[in-house]
Amino acid sequence: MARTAATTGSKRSTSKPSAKKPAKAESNGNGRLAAVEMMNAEYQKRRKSQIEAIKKTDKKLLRDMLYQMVLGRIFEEKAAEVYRMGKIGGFCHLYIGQEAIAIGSMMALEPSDMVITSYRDHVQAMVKGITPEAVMAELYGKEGGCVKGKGGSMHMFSKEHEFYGGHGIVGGQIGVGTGMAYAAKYKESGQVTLCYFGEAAVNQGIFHESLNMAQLWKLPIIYICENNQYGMGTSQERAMSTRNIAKKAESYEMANEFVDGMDVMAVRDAALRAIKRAREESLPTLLEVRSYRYMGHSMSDPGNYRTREEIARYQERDPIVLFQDSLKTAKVFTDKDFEAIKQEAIDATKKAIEFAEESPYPSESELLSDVYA
Amino acid sequence: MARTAATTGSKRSTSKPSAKKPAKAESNGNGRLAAVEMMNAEYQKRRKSQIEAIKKTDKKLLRDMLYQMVLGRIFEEKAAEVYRMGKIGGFCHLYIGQEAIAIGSMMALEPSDMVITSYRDHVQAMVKGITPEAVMAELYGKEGGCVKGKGGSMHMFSKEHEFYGGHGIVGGQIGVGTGMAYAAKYKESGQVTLCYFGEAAVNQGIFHESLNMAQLWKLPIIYICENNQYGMGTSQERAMSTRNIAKKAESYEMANEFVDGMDVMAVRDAALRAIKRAREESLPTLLEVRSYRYMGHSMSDPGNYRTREEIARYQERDPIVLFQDSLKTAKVFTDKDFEAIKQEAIDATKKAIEFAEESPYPSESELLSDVYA
Amino acid sequence: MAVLTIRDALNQALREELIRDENVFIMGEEVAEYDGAYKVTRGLWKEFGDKRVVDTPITELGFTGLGVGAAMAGLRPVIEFMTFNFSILASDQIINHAAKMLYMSGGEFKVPIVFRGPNGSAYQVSSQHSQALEAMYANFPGLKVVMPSTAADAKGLLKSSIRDDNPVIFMEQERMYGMKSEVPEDEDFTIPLGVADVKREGTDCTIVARSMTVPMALEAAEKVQKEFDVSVEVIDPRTIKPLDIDTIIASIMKTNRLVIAEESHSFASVGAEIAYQVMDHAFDHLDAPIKRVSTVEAPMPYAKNLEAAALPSVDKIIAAVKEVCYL
Amino acid sequence: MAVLTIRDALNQALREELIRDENVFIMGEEVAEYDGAYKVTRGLWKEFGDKRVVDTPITELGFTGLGVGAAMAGLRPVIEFMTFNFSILASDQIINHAAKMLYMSGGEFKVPIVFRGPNGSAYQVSSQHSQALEAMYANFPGLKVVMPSTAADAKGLLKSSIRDDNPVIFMEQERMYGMKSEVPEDEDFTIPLGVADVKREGTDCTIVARSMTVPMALEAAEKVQKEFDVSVEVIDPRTIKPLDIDTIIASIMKTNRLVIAEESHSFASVGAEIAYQVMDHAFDHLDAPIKRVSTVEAPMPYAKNLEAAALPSVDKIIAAVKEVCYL
Ligand SMILES: Cc1ncc(C[n+]2csc(CCOP(=O)(O)OP(=O)(O)O)c2C)c(N)n1
Ligand SMILES: Cc1ncc(C[n+]2csc(CCOP(=O)(O)OP(=O)(O)O)c2C)c(N)n1
Ligand SMILES: [Mg+2]
Ligand SMILES: [Mg+2]
Repeated sequence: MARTAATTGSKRSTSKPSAKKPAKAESNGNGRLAAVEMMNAEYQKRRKSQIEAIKKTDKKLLRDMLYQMVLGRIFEEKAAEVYRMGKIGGFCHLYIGQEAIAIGSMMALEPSDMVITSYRDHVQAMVKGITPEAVMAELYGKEGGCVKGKGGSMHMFSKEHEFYGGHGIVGGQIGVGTGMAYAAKYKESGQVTLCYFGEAAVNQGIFHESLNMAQLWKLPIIYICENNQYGMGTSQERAMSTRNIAKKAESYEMANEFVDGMDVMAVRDAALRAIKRAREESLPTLLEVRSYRYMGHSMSDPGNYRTREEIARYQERDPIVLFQDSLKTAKVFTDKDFEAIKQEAIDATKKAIEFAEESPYPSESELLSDVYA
Repeated sequence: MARTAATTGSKRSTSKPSAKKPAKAESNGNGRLAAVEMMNAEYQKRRKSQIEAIKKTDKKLLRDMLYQMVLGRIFEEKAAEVYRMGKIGGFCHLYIGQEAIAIGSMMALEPSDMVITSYRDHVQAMVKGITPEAVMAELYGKEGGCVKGKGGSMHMFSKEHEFYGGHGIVGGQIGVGTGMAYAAKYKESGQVTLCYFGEAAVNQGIFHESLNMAQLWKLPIIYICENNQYGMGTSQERAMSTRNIAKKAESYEMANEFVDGMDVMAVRDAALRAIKRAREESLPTLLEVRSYRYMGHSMSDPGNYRTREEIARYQERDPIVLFQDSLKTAKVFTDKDFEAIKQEAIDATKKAIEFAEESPYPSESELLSDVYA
Repeated sequence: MAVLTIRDALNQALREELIRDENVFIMGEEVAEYDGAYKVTRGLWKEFGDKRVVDTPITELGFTGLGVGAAMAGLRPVIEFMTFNFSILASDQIINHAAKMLYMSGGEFKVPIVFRGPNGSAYQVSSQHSQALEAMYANFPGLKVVMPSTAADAKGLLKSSIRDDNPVIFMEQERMYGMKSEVPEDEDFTIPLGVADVKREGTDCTIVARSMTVPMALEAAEKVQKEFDVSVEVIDPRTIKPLDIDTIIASIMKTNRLVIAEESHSFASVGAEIAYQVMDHAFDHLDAPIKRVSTVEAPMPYAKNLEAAALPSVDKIIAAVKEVCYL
Repeated sequence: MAVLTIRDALNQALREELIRDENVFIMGEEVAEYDGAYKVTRGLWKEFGDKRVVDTPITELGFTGLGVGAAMAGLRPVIEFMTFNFSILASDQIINHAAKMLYMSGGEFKVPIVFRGPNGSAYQVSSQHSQALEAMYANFPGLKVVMPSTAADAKGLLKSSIRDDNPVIFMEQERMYGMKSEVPEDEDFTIPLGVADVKREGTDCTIVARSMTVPMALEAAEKVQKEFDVSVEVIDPRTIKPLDIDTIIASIMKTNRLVIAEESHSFASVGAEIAYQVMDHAFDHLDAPIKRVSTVEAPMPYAKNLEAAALPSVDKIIAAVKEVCYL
């Protein structure tokens, strides 16, 4: 399991990122470690700009953001633990390492805004307002789950919180999300839609079809490509003829931005710009947010397709470590605050587990309900 | 029916294209006539370069090219005529106005190269070597048709001539064509694949999926987008968020070129470059060839979505007129030659009709054959 | 009552529902400015404008997904497939998304959407354009499947489908768009989904037909009445899913013989399902094996004579009736 | 004979065919470097390299289309769908292209291609990942559909499928990959498509089962033998299309009773088709209505207890046998 800031305290926060020279231009084939080097080199720059951004941001919000990131981390680590104990079945895709994306972008939304994502949906669900209890109970397949145990890990939903799922077909939610934005524009509701998907989903036809319609019809949507650099065991280079995903938006004359997904404030910044464009001009944006997933693709993935070294190098640049680092340097929070936040997250996760354990299995009458409205 | 060079003799060849100033930049909405103006302005330039190209080209080939263009025109006009008499059923999509694309590109191929296209396939089928008789009999749904009357207008095929159809699902052949190129590379056969589709097919997901794979795996294929500016009654601007189709190749880092589809020599030139790239470097190319269809989308389309004026303006810049004009100016052929070529095409078409009329309907035993190999 | 073509009845239904509920909109290829490839949406774009009647790019998967999302977010899209053949490209959004959304969201998100368009063969449009796909969609729980055969049914069922809170596959037939029959003029005339209609009463044999085979079955019934004095009951389930098996069973109880006529291929067809259910519920009432008349097990050929031979026909239905009646 | 898991038997078949014919190649998501999501292709990339075992982008429609074109141009692609649920995205290329190519080209272009992967439920993978789709594909002429239930069948049928000149839908079952049984060691061991196998002989009742329900049916047969002294014959058609109805009819002639067990949904299922054909051919030999055991008519729920309740089971099959035997 990824042992990072949230679980090991902030001692990592003082470790210096190694300052090797960036390797030569990323080659299209074996560019994996070269890419790491690049991020490595960018790390220092990122810290500086993150500190600047922090200084301009409300302290309460910063605390909430950090809390959600830490909760996301600890919740997922716990999920992994109980999965291994057999409490959770099926597929279980964890978000560890990518927290800056969901938190950076979703916490720039209004509550009435809409969100849709893939099967890697636990953290998005919680940030949108579904309780950790309801998410954990769903993982357990219990009645108290946010969808009564019918969906499981991949299918969290909540109408109340404008959370549209939780989808298992790679790329499918890109079409559905486009329709959510279509409805918002139709109803003139002022809602913005965030639509998340992995970089491997970009190769699906529905990405192309949706972006064309979104630009043609000027829909208020932000397509957020969570580029964690792998689709299961396949690195981006082995599946895509270009590394530059943001630029694909130009095929549609769509606004786009490449964002560092290890820097929660950078994500927030880009999201704010895109949300403004959507809300005020009813225009779509494609954000490519480069990040990294620490765990296997799902709980059943042994992860032989990448080296421990590669993972470790990214973990040194962990988004929570970086954020805590910056918050400390900016003198917004102290180690004590971090401990308190962490404890809160641990408590919330514990409560979630207790709730899930105690929640009953769904009644068999549920089997045939909700087939038709 | 479009009355153009082939049917009216070469008298139009002396008419001067009107030399209005190009209208202001094509707008994304009502840019129809603006686009006509652009082409108008380009016409003079095109003539000059076409004459240059003609001078460098073998006379026999030039004659073949002109013959195929004229045959394509006359054959299709005849098809329209007999369709109206009820001799042909189903859908019937004619190629009138677009001849320069098929002839310019396909006549740059080796016979062993492969071709695949959409339902608008009569002319491609003939250029690849299927006889006018076999195509016409297929339109009649007769035993003597190239696929025994089983396919009809949309589904011409010939293994002998490496003609892979004739496909009715918009965009479907882009995937299939990619596989043909894959096989050529796999077998190291040296074959190049030309894959044709309309501009409206570009919006299908399979375009995106195929181009990514073709570039990723370096396949020897040329994707030829026949941009006749309409998909049925929908102009490109109403269906696509950008006018620039060639540029979409950049999403895949693929070579691409925009070509004037009224200029058969320009098409040939671009095709030769792309074929070389495919044959020598095993690399794909996207060609956007801008053209215009004179007739309705199919024989049942009343065509109310565009003005007579718009059509007439394109007809003034007819690819056959232009080519004959240039051939004459370059002193390669005379009006007499044009008459002879036209007569040949008329005779070939007549023969085709006679053959089709006389060919019997397929035997009922064909109903259940060819379901399984 | 007005006498309308099926095309105009559908058009009226769409128009009335567009007026009744501002969340209803129509989307598809050529539905707006072109008035619909088969003119079912004629005049609607002119009357309701760009917002309510929307031309799409050729992007079946994409605009179907868009419809699903719009429905989740409160609209009531009516998505036209130019023909259902092209819906296959969109089937992931229909089967994996629309059909499962309510269930996998534990009842949180309804998907009130109609997918409509012509299904089955037209006139010599060959194999990729001639498929009757009801079996494919009816196999998936979460979807409703409707197939009208008269103008009144077309209108009443389409209005019900648009008002229904579930994804509905609404299948028309191009060969039938011009057929005329009486339609009630009441603006709130609807026909509930899931109720079969006895199109002709009879006592000796039941034909269950749908869509294009209904007029064929009626003609066959007249002919066997005249020629063999056999009284045929013709039942049109109208809704394939949910299927009103009770009406069919009630008929079998009376006639003890069943012919099923369908335009689709036969293997694992809706006809097979009806046969199974009849046997399950009325095994002891069947005096002969059930006979099915379907399109032959081959892709649709282009040639006129082969196409005719491939499709169900009045003659084939008569032959099947004779067979089950041991004539 | 070697005792192999179904997974290893499939792997052997692939390996042998890769060796036998250089035009065979395997393509799909994670089939190469990752050794296959379910390890069916384990070791093949290492042994045969990038050319013969190819990882694809997540682009189901695209790589299926690519496979169709490659097959037309002389290769013999084996396309793996990580699961058949994802094949729905590719169904246009399967149904509108692969299945119709030979016919609409008047016999000019064969499409020798195999589409394989797990079909049906796994363990709590919820509604979008648990579908048994054989009815959908079997409805279309031009496709063959194969569903093995033992290691030997898996191997022999996969080899035949790869050698077949038609598009073959080859459906495995994730829950069965680890099941072991004997497999002949002969490298040219194949099992012809279209031949059913009597997995257990019996005299009182026939169960037709396929894929995952075959072991269930065998267990049910043992139990009813012991408990009720009822002798059950279990038939596995192995190939759904073409369907070896003769072997099934022959069994009915003997037992006069039929239960069909299938993992798919029931409506317009392959089970419905088998029931129809049996009734058509052996109406007078049936002593009781045919009973079908299928997955319930709901999307697959995630919760363990609900999933178990949704699926066919040994108990449900026993109940059906008792019903047709009037026990
Ligand atoms: C259509 C489809 N194909 C394949 C799969 C199996 N699958 C699930 S996730 C995944 C990888 C997706 O990668 P990416 O889009 O980068 O998202 P990530 O998992 O990295 O967040 C694959 C192949 C699927 N669920 N749906
Ligand atoms: C998947 C699919 N959707 C819709 C259609 C109906 N249709 C046939 S051709 C066509 C327009 C295609 O336009 P374009 O790609 O520009 O080619 P063109 O006809 O102009 O040559 C449409 C909508 C179809 N055949 N297939
Ligand atoms: Mg990824
Ligand atoms: Mg076009």
